[in-house]
Amino acid sequence: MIARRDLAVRVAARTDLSPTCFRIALTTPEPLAAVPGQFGMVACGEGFDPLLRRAFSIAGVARREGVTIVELMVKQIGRGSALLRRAPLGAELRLLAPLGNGFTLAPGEEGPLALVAGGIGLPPLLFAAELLAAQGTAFDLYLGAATAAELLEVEHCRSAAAAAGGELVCTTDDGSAGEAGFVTAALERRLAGGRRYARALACGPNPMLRALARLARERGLDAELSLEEPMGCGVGVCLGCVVELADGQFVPSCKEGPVFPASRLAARWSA
Amino acid sequence: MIARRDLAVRVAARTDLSPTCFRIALTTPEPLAAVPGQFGMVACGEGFDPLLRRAFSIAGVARREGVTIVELMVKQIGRGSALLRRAPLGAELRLLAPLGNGFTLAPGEEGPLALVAGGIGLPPLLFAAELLAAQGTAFDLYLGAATAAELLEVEHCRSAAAAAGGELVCTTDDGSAGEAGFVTAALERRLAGGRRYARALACGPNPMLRALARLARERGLDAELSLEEPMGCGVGVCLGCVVELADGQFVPSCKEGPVFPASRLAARWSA
Amino acid sequence: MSVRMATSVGAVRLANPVMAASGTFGYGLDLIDFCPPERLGAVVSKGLSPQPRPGNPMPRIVETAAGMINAIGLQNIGVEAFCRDALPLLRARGAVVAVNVFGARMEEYLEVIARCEREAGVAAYELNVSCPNVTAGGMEFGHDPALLETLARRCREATHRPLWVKLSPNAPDLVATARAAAAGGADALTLINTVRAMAIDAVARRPVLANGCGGLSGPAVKPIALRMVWEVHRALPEVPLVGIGGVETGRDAAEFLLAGASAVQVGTATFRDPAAPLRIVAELERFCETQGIADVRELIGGLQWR
Amino acid sequence: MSVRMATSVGAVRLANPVMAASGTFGYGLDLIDFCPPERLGAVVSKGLSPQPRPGNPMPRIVETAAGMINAIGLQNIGVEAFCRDALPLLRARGAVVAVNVFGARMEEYLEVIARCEREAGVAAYELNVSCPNVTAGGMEFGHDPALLETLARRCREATHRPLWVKLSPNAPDLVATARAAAAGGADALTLINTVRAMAIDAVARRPVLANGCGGLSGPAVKPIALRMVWEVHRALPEVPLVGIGGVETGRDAAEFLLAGASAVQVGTATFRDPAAPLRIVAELERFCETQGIADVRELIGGLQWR
Ligand SMILES: Cc1cc2nc3c(=O)[nH]c(=O)nc-3n(C[C@H](O)[C@H](O)[C@H](O)COP(=O)(O)OP(=O)(O)OC[C@H]3O[C@@H](n4cnc5c(N)ncnc54)[C@H](O)[C@@H]3O)c2cc1C
Ligand SMILES: Cc1cc2nc3c(=O)[nH]c(=O)nc-3n(C[C@H](O)[C@H](O)[C@H](O)COP(=O)(O)OP(=O)(O)OC[C@H]3O[C@@H](n4cnc5c(N)ncnc54)[C@H](O)[C@@H]3O)c2cc1C
Ligand SMILES: Cc1cc2nc3c(=O)[nH]c(=O)nc-3n(C[C@H](O)[C@H](O)[C@H](O)COP(=O)(O)O)c2cc1C
Ligand SMILES: Cc1cc2nc3c(=O)[nH]c(=O)nc-3n(C[C@H](O)[C@H](O)[C@H](O)COP(=O)(O)O)c2cc1C
Ligand code: FES
Ligand code: FES
Repeated sequence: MIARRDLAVRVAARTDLSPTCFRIALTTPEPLAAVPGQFGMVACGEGFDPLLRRAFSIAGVARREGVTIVELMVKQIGRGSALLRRAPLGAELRLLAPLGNGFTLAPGEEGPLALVAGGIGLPPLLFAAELLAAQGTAFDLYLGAATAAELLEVEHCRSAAAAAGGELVCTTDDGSAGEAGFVTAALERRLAGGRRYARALACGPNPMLRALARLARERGLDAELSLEEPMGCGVGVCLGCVVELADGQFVPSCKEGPVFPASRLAARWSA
Repeated sequence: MIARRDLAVRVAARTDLSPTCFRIALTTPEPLAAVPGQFGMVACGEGFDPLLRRAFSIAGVARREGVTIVELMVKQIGRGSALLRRAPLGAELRLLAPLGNGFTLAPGEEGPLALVAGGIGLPPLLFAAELLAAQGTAFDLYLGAATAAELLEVEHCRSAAAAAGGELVCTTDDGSAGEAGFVTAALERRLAGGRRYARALACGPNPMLRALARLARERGLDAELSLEEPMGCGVGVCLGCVVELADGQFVPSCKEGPVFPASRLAARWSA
Repeated sequence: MSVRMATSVGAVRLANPVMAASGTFGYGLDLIDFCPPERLGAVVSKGLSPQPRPGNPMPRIVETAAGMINAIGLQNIGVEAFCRDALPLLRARGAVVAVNVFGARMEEYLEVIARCEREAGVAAYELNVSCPNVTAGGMEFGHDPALLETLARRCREATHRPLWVKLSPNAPDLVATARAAAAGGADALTLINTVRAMAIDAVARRPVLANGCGGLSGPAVKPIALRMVWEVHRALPEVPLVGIGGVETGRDAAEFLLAGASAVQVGTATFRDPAAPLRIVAELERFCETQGIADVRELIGGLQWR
Repeated sequence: MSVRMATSVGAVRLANPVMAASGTFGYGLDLIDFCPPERLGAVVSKGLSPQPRPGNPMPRIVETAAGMINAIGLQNIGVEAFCRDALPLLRARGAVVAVNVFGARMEEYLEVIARCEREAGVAAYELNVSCPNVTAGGMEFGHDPALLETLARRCREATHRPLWVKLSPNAPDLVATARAAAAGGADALTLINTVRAMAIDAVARRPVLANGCGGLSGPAVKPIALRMVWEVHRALPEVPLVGIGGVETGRDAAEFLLAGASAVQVGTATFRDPAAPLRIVAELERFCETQGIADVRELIGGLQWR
């Protein structure tokens, strides 16, 4: 296990990705290693407003010239994410990372895998796509959003998929770009058309994950879902983020997850 | 009365004045007029931390090319002042101003006046000094601090006093600059030496104001004191900032003050 | 879409559900430039006693995390000065005025009411029964249901005007207190007053407030206030409630309405933003608009739960 | 200057006055990398029941202004698993462990204690008597002094170990409850548990928490907690108290000590900063140093007032 740390990080760069989402790079001299699916708890500001840290998936981590660069992709929802959007470059934040378990990415695996991202569910899958491309595992990347303007990092996604010899499939709910409809429907069409995957990795809003879990059950497809439950601590001590498993247990998703095999989840996830 | 407004202002400049104090310029397109002694309530940050605004004396106000520039001098004490010290240039704050009554500065008055400032009590007196110099009223400026490094804006004070044909008297508690001892003692020495003033205007920590009130009573000197009571609203509705008057009344210092004739205050102020 | 913002608290008709609370809006005229009182649902006066009161020694207020503690000690100009100096102006502007009534003894409540009965332009009395200065063996009125019922009944007999009782969150049994106030004849209940609290200066080793303890208000108490409004609404669904405690935004106001309040009051928020009550009216209207709510009263008690 | 940081809560000796609170530090081992339990005054286990409990449905937590509301519903692994998996490791590290005991019925408290009596390394029991799931006609143990006295007495008879009772801030009469716990044989009182509170999602028109209500914790409640500690300390100066509620800094800890607590617990702060309890030890030590306090116990009950 990679030791988690509470790191003092600095805001080093920020780029808008869509009307609501942006990418933010945090730097620290400390070393940090993470696998796709792992996340960090970010103290978005000082003081008590907001009180709690916010969970963000790690979208990438690199070390260059003695500096670790952690990339996040953030959707502006409320106060915490707004503070991140406004923090001046150079501002110091705290990042507790890496947390959670991450997707299964077996080195040398052939694939192909289906990477399925809904909206701001992209960061762990983009991180995964880059690693898979590097380790030579084939995959297709399914990228869904409500509307064209909210399709994130399309070029970045396309080149990662291309590097792995796979396809980037974009969908929008309103049909303004790519295939019209839900991203899971696009996957379903390809499965129905005969495309086979060794495994699906997915992150996105709960309804999307449910649809995927259902699809996986129906098609006998192995799927790993990265869940987003409200988190208090991120380290397993508040029990605010529990997920019900098929065996009836409630486990903290920050510790036993956020990635769960769809088959391990309680039946209602794929009902 | 100058109409108070709740202005959206921007941080336009900031300069350190001492290890603990800084000057901050806030700008707004809205017109604003204020007299020395009046103050503003500043929302030092967004959100609920801190919850309440902070009171700061107006150290100067000017209008240039359609922009109003409000100058404050701030001592870093706690969270609110720390936020002001860190706010990026261009950050938007809110300033409710002008509030309170201000010193009596009769145009055409001959003087001389004694302006007595203790520590971060300087801003309203520096503002007054500039107006007095401009209107041709003579004054001496007494500037006290704990130690040399905390004597604020010495050159600025010196030139304002000089322009009015007066003296700048600096004192430090530790004797590291100017006359050693309290600023009120320096005034007392000059009064004992025969110097006469039409009035004293003072702002500073409560013990200094008490000493001055006592001195004023003993010497039959008119004195106006700008008091600093903890303020909740700054506009007279919380009754958190009351001051006891000689007639036993408790009046909100944000509204009836912050400047009070020493003779109007309850006896314990000059006891 | 235009939203119907009018509501009523029992027989008191309000142009909108947002009032300025007692003790945070002076005598209704202090913030005319930011919040014309006639544009609010109502304004509630600072607590009035028969005679002027000087209040507590300083310091009286201290900020805490997302809140503040006050121990003003009910400093007020007295009912006479209010009726003479403030009420006529409020009346002339057409403001809906509730008089917050405070007495150290039961008779004092009656005195304040009797004085106001001689004036037009009082829409309701709001009894402040959670004062620290007390009668009846050290028990605050607001903490003893039997005593409170008697107080409400005696006030009820003294006026035909609507009578609100403002409940203390520190009462041993909130619902019993609410029930007693209603049984005594209260037309509506306001809740909550401040929560007893303390701040300590660790360096001075003393309480920050000269009074030792005080009352906590502001956003910090909103979750407690919401719970209490909901609890009383569930127990006494027929009694109109006025919700208060940490209302800072239109959305906060909507939450209180959903929990069962017919209107809200805005207190501490006014210290942060002198236009807060008026801003909250606008925000609430906007919230209704975006939610497709044509009449703000649809929100009242609309919480879908149990 | 070196500060003596050791204190004691009755017979329980602590290396320093800062404990990790129940429900916010897992079973004492989850945050070993940030807060080695043996370096704290003590660690308090998550509330343990005789059998594992699944807890409440989701969502269970919601953030509020400077606070949070939780309705975890006492999910826990059960006393057996705790004694088997966690306690031996804590014991091996030399941590001082208080077991937070929870039961839906009186017998369940006794069961948890009986199971722990077979183990070494339990320094104290802390009875959690403000659970939402109830016995005795809907009244929480913590709200009924007579019931609480009985519970304390029966637990007292079941063990020679120090017995702490954790008081609920929602009790009708805090001091009566404290007195009852002491009369029943409690060696010390911990206060406060969370304050009943509610958050509403105005768009969904539903409570945010699946459970409807929950318990408020964090800095928002600190002024209430301080007041309660002081109130109980004044009424029962001889009873050792453990202060809790919104402790975020060493200075907060000092405030609770001044109000009469012999030690403090750190809860919600641990969610913001997993090293909070240990950081607070250091900050408290530093505070004593700068104040020229040679022994942290000088602070206990040192408030200069009345
Ligand atoms: C393991 C994990 C990984 C995550 N990774 C990312 C990521 O990479 N990028 C990212 O942008 N977000 C991510 N999130 C979600 C992120 O933590 C929340 O969006 C964030 O906490 C919002 O904080 P805020 O202060 O901006 O909004 P808040 O003020 O907390 O919320 C504002 C409003 O939005 C609602 N809300 C809160 N969270 C969500 C949500 N997730 N979806 C919809 N509504 C919500 C709240 O109920 C509230 O009404 C992740 C969450 C988890 C648990
Ligand atoms: C009318 C008026 C005019 C003022 N003008 C100025 C000015 O021009 N420049 C300026 O720097 N300040 C001025 N002040 C004081 C200023 O309002 C406070 O210092 C400020 O509120 C501190 O806020 P904070 O958030 O930084 O500190 P807080 O977090 O509020 O306070 C930190 C600590 O300092 C203590 N404290 C708070 N205020 C003071 C104080 N005044 N003196 C000593 N200790 C205090 C608090 O009790 C607390 O323990 C004025 C005050 C008033 C009432
Ligand atoms: C400074 C101050 C003075 C108050 N004075 C009164 C009062 O005179 N009468 C009264 O019933 N309530 C009084 N209150 C209580 C408020 O009306 C309100 O119940 C409480 O502050 C909670 O609401 P808030 O969080 O919006 O402030 C006062 C509150 C504050 C902060
Ligand atoms: C998520 C959570 C779980 C809790 N679980 C327990 C518990 O099992 N037993 C208990 O006695 N108190 C429990 N508490 C209450 C805390 O121990 C503490 O009394 C309360 O949170 C106030 O302290 P704080 O403000 O430092 O968090 C819990 C609190 C939280 C926030
Ligand atoms: S977020 Fe606290 S246990 Fe998972
Ligand atoms: S600060 Fe509120 S009355 Fe003066």
